[in-house]
Amino acid sequence: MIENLPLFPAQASGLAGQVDALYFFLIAVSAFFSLLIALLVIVFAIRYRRRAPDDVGAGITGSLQLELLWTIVPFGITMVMFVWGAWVYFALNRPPQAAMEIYVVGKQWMWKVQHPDGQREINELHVPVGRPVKLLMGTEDVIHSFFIPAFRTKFDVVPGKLTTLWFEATKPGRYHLFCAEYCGTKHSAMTGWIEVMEPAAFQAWLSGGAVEGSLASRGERLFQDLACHTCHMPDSQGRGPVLDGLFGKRVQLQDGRTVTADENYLRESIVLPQAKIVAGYQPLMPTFQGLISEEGLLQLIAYIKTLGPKAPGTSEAPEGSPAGGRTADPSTGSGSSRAQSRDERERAGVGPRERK
Amino acid sequence: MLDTARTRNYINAEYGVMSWLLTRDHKRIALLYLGSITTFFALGGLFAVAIRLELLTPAGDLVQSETYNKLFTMHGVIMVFFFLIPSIPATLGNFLIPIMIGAKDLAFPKLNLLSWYIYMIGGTFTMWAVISGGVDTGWTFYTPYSSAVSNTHVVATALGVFITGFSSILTGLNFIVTIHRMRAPGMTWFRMPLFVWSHYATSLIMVLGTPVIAITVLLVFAERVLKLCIFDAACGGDPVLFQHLFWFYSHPAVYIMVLPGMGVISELVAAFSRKNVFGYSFVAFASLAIAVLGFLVWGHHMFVSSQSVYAGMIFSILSFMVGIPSAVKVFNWTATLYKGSISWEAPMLYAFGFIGLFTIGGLTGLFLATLGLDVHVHDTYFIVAHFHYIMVGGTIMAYLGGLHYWWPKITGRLYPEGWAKFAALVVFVGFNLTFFPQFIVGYLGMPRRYHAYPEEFQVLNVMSSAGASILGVGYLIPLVYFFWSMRYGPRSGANPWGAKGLEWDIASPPITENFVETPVVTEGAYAYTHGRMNVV
Amino acid sequence: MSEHIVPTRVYYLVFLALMVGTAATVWVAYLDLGFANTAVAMGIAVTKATLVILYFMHVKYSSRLTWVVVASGFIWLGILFVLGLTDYLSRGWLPQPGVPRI
Amino acid sequence: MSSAQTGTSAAHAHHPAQAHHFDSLEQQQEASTLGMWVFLANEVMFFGGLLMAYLVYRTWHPDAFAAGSAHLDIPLGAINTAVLIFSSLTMALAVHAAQTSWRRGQIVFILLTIALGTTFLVIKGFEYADKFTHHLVPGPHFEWPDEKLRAPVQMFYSLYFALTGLHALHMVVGIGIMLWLLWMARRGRFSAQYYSPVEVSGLYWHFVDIVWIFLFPLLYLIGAHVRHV
Repeated sequence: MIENLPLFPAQASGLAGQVDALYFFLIAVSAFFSLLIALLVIVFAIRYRRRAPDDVGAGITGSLQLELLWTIVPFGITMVMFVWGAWVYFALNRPPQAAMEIYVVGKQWMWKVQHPDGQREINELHVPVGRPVKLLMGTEDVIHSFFIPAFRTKFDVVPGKLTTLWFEATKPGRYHLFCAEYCGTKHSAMTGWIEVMEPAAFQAWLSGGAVEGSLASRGERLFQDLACHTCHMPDSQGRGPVLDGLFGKRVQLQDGRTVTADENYLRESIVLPQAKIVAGYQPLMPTFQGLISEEGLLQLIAYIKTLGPKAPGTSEAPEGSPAGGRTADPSTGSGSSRAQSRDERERAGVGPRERK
Repeated sequence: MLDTARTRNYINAEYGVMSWLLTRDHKRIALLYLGSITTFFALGGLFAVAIRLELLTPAGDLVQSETYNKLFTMHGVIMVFFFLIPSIPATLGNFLIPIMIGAKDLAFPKLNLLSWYIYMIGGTFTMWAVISGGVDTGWTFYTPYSSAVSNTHVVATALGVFITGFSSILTGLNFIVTIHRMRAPGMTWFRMPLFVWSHYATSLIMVLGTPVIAITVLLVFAERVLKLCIFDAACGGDPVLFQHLFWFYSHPAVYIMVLPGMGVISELVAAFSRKNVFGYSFVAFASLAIAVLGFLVWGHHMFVSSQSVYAGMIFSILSFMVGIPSAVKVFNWTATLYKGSISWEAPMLYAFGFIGLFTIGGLTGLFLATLGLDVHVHDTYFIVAHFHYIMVGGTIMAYLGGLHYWWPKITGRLYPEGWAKFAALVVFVGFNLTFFPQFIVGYLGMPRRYHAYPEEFQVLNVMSSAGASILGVGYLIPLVYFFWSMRYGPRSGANPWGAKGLEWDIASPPITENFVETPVVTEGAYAYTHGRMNVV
Repeated sequence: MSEHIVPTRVYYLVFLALMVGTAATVWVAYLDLGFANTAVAMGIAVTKATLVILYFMHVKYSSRLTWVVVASGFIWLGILFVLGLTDYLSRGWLPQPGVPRI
Repeated sequence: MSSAQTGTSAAHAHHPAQAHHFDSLEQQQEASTLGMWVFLANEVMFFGGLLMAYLVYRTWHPDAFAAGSAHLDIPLGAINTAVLIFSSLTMALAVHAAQTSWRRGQIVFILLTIALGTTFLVIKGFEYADKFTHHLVPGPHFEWPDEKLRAPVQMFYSLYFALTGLHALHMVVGIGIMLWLLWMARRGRFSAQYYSPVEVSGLYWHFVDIVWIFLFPLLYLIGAHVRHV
């Protein structure tokens, strides 16, 4: 029976220990106060039990000192919880720069995973141990939530935007993946496994299996298929803004605002191009809402992220490596860097049909 | 039927079904509510039984996923909107507030009756949704699932919730005006029982919060039926906006459910310790503080929803703030026991249970306000356990305690004390066995609303289901002896507990006008001893 | 009822002010003041609403309790707007180490 | 709480409108006024939820909302604003007539209020009809020449119809209340001693006016300068 009665989840990520420390602190505080209250109630209830039917209690009305005490002490303790909790929360929300990127799409009722090198998985995610992994996540339909108890982290995937979640697995093994936000009939079947592997085994896994081409190369194919390249030219001759070197930069908008060209900006600019018009350009771009699947969007974004700033004098053949100066770009992780090197090898591969 | 003593009272004042259906007497309306909410509680309880049965085994083998999803949705909708929110205010509050402040009735008796009819119409819509196939969105109605995807009876349920909201608004309005305008001569604010204070705070939330959920479910309805674009990301909308609007009401709604319970506990602790509530004014203002601060914390339901992390920080710190007045209340109740004259009658046992369980429920709320920790426990069984500790361990304990305490006043009869003590014990044991394992299984990572779950969670789930069956028995016992006591219970007399309060100065059951003469109040509530002294 | 009876002259004056306000808000709407357009439009609307509340609805002559109820309605509206907008206005502020901010 | 039971139930004659559970007519009238104010605070939040949505989306899609707004008829909106303000004046005068026991004044001003309220709804009806003919009603038949802006403009019109529709619904209810007041006034129910139904209904009517005072600039005017420069 006892082996079937786990009391504590596996601890398999860098931040899990921090979350657990916070948890134990709160348990200690809670246990102390619950027992204190329970003890006082029991002691008073017995010690001062009614001995004669017409007894009355003592004429005590209150005490300002005590009220202050039990206002200030809980306040102090909760502020400790707040600061500590916020600290951990920020850590959970800020992926390290070197994180490898994996793209996840939730849909009723499965998790579809795309690795930068092109491997795809459903309801499974293979990651190496000891390396930060950043998931860039979207959804095709309703809200889901990507939840890995062993890593003590989860994040919702929300229609209309991309969200991120990161972790660094510390122990090889197989861990539960759950959808934590109710998403319809088979919500409880939208589960899977996180397979944490030793780096060597992970490399072996990456190179095994049929691969259709890296994510970025599939994005590039989509970029051509959708004729994005007719307006977004690598030089400023096009009708649309230059995308090379765009990712991570500040963009001046027509209405005077400045935004950072992050993944959500790219996504929105494809789906709702009118929302943010780049200064100096006409609002000409049609919306691609409904024309590209969420996975396709992620591929396009992966592609655009690989477009480094154009090095002066480099010739830009249509099929040429768009990665000209990308090593100088600090904004992309090493994960997509390798994607780039595989890019040309996989170019011949047939891209998946992305139109609905 | 109920009491048919020779003396005239509100029960035997008139006879016949119509005398009840058209009554404007707040006490009779309270009984109408008592009957209806008990029915809804039983129904919601049946859904809970089905849920716990399904979760006995890891595989989803008792019912289909569709059915299971409908079960927990209907359990949530009925328990929240049709039982917990009206429970104490519409029954005990309705019955007692005018009496406690020395008034003949609520300020707007017809509106009070209308509130009950609105509640019943809302209930009918929801029941129609249940009977015609159910709804599977979860009681939270998150878009876009509710507005675009689910093909169940979302519209009828949303309309039911919308309509019932107005019942709640009008009840709150009635209470606020009554408390402001109908107090007897000498009944100053700081002579009012804390039960009235907590209902005043509750009414504020009802009036200022409920309209927001009303418009929100109306927008879901409009999106589904009229094809408006409000939360749909395809129109450039934000599904997270729905969550903001939903929780703007639904978090304060938690305080609608628990504040009246706190008021009951203040009365019980004072009456069965025969003592002033310690720090009366702190407890009174804590109610108001909870009502106001409760509106500032809704974003703690959205820490992983893609809400801004800075908004998350603000909501987190404010959530800790709202914990403090709750802590103040618990400490004050405990201090009230000190040097009291404590008797261990059934209502007091429920009060003890409330204090313990509410403490655990409140403290585990801190886990959820803590940003870094909530990321892990959000949407797991940890949260399920937490809010059941507040709502079942808190509100229902207080409701049962209050019902026992005022039962002699309502019916003029005593319930069987031995059975009542036994039932209180059964409820306490059953409750803890049901919900404590859920904290553990939640931290292990079992998500809520799961029809099937991994095998390693089974033992804890079996414990939970076993507890639920004990809890169910614990609720059935009072149902039986309350009915029994209406006919066979010994007559109680005006004040069986030797308690203070205007309600104990009048006959049991009271006459229709409550008071023969308008009382003039000369003392504060809980004046068991006349001398004043402070604890050192 | 022992309530203050407002002379009708006050009602006509307030009516006049409201009409002027309406004309002004339409007129201003056609001028290009940049961001100030919204501010002016809302300013005029708030002024008009205040006039209606104070005079037509007699709040100027009412008890403190009425003032509190009126104020609480708007304070709660403020809570909804302000706390709601803390989310919308601060999204994307968190510097992501992978994305340089300039 | 021990309390002396002293007799306060006075022997003096009650006003026929006084309900049994109030000690005096004054207490009753104060209660109804407070009740209406509390109800209006609740109404503020009812519109508040929608206004919150409007606020968020207007900042998200300023251009689309301006474009959608450009198809609203500013002159009609302005006329309607004036009509409603005028009706608020007649309502205030009706309350005044009740306070001064001027029965004829009550009837005239309530009738005027009803007429102005109906005028508002008729003009609004013409505006709605125009939106129907131009396929600006959200849903499958929604059309917008600029395909790129279609989605957010549809959202603008969703909020437009939700806000103005809810407002119009309040107007309809208000006119219903006015008809009831008219009936009561004709029977001479209101006087300087008892006029709280008129006053309380007036509060409601003015509130509906205030909602429109905000809706008019929000929906019609903001962004109007862009298309005229």
